[in-house]
Amino acid sequence: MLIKYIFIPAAAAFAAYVLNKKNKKAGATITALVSAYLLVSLSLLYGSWELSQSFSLSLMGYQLEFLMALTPLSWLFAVLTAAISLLIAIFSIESQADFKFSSVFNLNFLLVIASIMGVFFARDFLTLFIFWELMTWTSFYLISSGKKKMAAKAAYRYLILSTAAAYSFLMAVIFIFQQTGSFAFEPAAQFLLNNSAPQSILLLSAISLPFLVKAGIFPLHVWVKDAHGNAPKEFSPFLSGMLLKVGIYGLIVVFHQLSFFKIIENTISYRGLPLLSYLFALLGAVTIITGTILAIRQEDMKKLIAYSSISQMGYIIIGIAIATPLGFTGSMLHLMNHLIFKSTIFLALAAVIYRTGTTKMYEMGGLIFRMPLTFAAYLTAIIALAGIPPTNGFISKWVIYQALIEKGYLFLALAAFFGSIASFMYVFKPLSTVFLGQLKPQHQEIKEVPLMMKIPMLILIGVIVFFGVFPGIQMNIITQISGYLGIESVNYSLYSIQGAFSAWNSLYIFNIFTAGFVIALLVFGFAKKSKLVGLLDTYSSGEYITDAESYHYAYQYYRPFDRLFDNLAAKSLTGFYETLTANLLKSGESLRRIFAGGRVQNYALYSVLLFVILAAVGWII
Amino acid sequence: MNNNFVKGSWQEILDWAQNKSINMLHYCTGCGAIELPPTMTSRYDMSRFGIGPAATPRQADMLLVTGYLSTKTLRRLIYTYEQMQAPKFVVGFGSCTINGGMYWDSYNTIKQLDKYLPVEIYIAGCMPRPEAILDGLLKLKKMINNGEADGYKRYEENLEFYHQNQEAVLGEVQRTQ
Amino acid sequence: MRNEKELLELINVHLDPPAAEIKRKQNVSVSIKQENLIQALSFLKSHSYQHLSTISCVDWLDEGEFELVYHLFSYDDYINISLKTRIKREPGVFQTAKEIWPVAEFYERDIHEFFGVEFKGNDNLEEMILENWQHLPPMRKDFDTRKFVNDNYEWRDYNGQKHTD
Amino acid sequence: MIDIIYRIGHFILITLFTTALGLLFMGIARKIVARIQKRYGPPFYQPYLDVLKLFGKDAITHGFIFDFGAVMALGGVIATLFFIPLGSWQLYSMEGTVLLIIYFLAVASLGMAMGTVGSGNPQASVGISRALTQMLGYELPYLVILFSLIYRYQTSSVWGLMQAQSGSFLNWNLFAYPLMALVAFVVLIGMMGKKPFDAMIAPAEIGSGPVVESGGKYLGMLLLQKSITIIIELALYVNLFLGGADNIFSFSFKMLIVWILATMFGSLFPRFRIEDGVKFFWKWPLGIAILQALYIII
Repeated sequence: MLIKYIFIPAAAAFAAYVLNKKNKKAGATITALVSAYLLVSLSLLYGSWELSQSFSLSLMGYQLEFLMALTPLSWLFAVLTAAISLLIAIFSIESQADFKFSSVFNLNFLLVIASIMGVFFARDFLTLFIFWELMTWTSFYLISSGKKKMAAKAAYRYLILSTAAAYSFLMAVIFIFQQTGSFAFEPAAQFLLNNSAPQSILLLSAISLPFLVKAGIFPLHVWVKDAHGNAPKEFSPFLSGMLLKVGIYGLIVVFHQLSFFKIIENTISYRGLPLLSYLFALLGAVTIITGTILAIRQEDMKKLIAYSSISQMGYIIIGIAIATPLGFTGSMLHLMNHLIFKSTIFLALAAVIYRTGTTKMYEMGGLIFRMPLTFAAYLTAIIALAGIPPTNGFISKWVIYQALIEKGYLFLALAAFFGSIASFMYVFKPLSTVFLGQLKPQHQEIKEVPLMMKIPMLILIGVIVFFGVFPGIQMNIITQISGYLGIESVNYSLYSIQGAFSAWNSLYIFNIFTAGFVIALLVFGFAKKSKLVGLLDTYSSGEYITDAESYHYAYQYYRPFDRLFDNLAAKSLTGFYETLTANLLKSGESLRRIFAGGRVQNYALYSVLLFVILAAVGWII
Repeated sequence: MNNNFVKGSWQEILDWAQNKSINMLHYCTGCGAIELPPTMTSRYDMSRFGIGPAATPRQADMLLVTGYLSTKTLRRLIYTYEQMQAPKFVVGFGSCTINGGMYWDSYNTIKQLDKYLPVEIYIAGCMPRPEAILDGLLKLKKMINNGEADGYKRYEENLEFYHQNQEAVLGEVQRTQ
Repeated sequence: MRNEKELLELINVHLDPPAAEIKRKQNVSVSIKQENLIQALSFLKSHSYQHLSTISCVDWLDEGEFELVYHLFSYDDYINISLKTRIKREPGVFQTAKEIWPVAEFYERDIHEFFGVEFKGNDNLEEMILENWQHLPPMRKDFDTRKFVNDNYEWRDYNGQKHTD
Repeated sequence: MIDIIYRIGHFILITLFTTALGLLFMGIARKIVARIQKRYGPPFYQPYLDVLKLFGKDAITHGFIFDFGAVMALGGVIATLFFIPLGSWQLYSMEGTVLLIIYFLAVASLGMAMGTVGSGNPQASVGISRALTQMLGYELPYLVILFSLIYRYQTSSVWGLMQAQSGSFLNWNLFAYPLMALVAFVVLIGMMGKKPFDAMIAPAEIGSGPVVESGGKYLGMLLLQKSITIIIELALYVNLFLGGADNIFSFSFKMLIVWILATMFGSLFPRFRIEDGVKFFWKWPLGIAILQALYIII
């Protein structure tokens, strides 16, 4: 009975749309209820991996079969989706009170959830494609309903990349269908294994293109920044936390279930890793470095965190590509942890945006004295993101490092180190400029967000620390997944994970951490009490400060560092795509004049013609 | 052993530490600043007495006013002094801080520093030589050790007197203390 | 590239100054009527005297006049010109030169602060160096510094002997 | 129960000893710098007096984040301390992998950064921005060195790396991989913020950067934090390159020698601009470290 997980959110979507017209809070409440139901009911399914479902349909002489099944991998992703959408929905009950498009938002949000569930349960290409497209389109509408003008343009960039990738996917799938007569995964994997290796690799590359776009891997990362930066503030956590990971899910399917790794197993290799895998991991490394450098330059906090998402995806890609037990474990851990702490960051920022109405970092400052809980959420999340113990982010990064050092992949490790150390820089920027520093006069009256928005942040803070101490809980499901995919599993206990060279005990770490703090607190407490003074009473070379605004260091925070990369950033990839798009539009415009002349019927005719040609090409191949 | 005795001897220990470790904020508006480099560097080396420079008033124990003070700089000096943390000591340096020195009839330099801030010790001279500076600082150290350098307490007690004098020459003064 | 004599010639022909002389090498002093001054400044600026070094002021108390001196310099000729003009001490109002040199705004502010000269057209004449100054501008000749100091500051008492005695 | 008391006693003993040792090292460094500049210099026990004085002074705070930052800075380094083998003292050093220590040190830096920026002083922010940029400069070569050491000896615990060098002193990494030791030494100077890598504190320019608003006990705590940090960094260097030691005295002696050398080098150079410092680190130390790592993995 897997279809209900798709059907219920989809049905609820329309209910939410209708009811939300009456009451602004109804839509988000319904979303929360549906996600809660999904979460509970999916959690109860843990372990029943034989669950599957199929429908068949006869169309134009073809017997089409829609297959769905519950695997450990899809269970994990589905549960994560349900959990994160539950938190977001709770958060958005209050925060959407002033949002103009909240009905459409909830409609689309529930549809995205439904389609993502479909993607995860799909066991054949056709189901996968249908739900994938549904997901792309609904999330496109969600992104474009952001408040800013740029949102539409950003959404178009996202859409164009996704559509182009989807076509390549479709071509490859139709080709495989021609050969095997089935859309299901298993026959396709068999066929690809027995086929000539270059052709299989080409087909699989075409199939994985949409996943690469979705995951924001290096040359295709251009949509991520604008889409994240401009999406509605409540959707950004989902976009960064979950939608990017759907791409990773697809890649895991391609690599392991469509036997990409088996095909390239015996090709030329570097340090025991097939060269293609290594190149793919290098792509991940480049993604880390580009994302990091661009994140440091940003002045808009949502875009900054969006770039940070790009760079964190690089870690996951590296781990999956090297495909050692440790690497796979590390990247699955990082996937979960990134979901957790990145949603926390985006929720905290959403809370800030909810109160201040801006995303520019230099327009804020000193919010810690007004929104302490939001600050605490952000702080915990960035500690995790920077990989500092005792949080979950440290554990996953540590495992990935172990995997890289074990095999001696120097350059991948170098990129990983770079991304990790530089992440201090970019996560500290919003901390320093938004939460610390001088409080702006126009923000004097700001209050902490309402209770319904605090709850998700509090839960996420707890989860970050909890998984930082008990990584074994996450390891249970990861072991099941690696068993299912045929990867060796890693030794672990509730508190520790056995790395390549050594293990460590997170309970010890937590205790020692506490001990250190207690000693420091004692030193602090026994010393003289200090006097509280205002923020404006600071050292200013004897000059009186009256204007908090000009005494806040926020704009171009890392200028010396940025200067190092000014040349590189000038030749940005976005510029390249922009020129390409402009040229394409120009030629498209002239073509339109010649053929269509602006009449709708002509467009219809051409699309039919295109379809016929595509079908013919498919037939001939 | 009663409580006062413990408190008293603890204060003595602190005074002793304070006299051995003085961080100096040199407020170099006047020409006296030029005598400080030789005092600090290899010829005279004040650091052997535990006296060193501080970067900001928050870290400083001693405010060294090197030379004349116009009314405009006096305002900044008061602000700086109020930003310092007790125990804190003011040292007037050069004749200008004592009686105006060669600017005795200038319309905008103050004549007596101790009317505006509690001065522990003056170092006379125009300019005082490094030997004189060191001598003055050693006297200050002795005063601190004996618990006699209590300018910051006097400032607290006679706050009204100092504020009146300051406002007489400056008009309104923004305050943190 | 002109020398001093050629410059003097140029000035005599075009500006009609009451007095002009070569003070020494690379230094020319020109007196000019106050109504011609702005025009003279823009004339000289267009003839390579592009640098306004400063504006100074002299208080001629007995004659009841302020003398404003505009110090110009040319990077082509390497000559300083001191362009002098006299204005009445009362009411002490003159034209601003900030349309020609924006930096003049700053010098005029300084002169206003210390001599009390008003510059029409310059709306940024607030205090720069002094703070809360309520008295006569301190650089004027009729400002009695000694009296001001006696009134406003207290002398240190050396056993009954005042410092000033 | 006895075990827990023993543990806590050990915690406190190690903390006290390290703090005292770190302050002593700071005093010795001041003396050395003075002698290089032909001065007499303050007595070697000057830092103790400074700390005592600072804890006796009044202090101001700019709100709870200022307090929390100071506690986090000190607590972070104290916690890191327990993971490092100090001669024969091995509290949790079996658990501590090198990477863990590096990241633990970041807790302290984060705490200090947060607290001082929380004071609302832009000079603190400038200092922190510089410090973080510079950290990116020196951590990269350091992590590459750790990469090659871990790969070479197939263990990532400091204890294991130390044991791998036991036997003759020719087994020390200082002699086995002299280039690597040199790079680590340069990195050490950068880590400790000595010249030429001290643009983040620049007293005359940005009022000592991060500590601009810290007075009284806050400065005292940061001084303690600094002293412990020095010991941690030196201990890491001694353990990784000088073969560690089997008792605390010879261990301290080795640390002292490294510290004196670092101080001497540090007092010779003028200051790098931030981006030049980063460029330097990425050019020479990182280049040499990568070459060395390639030599080891191939």
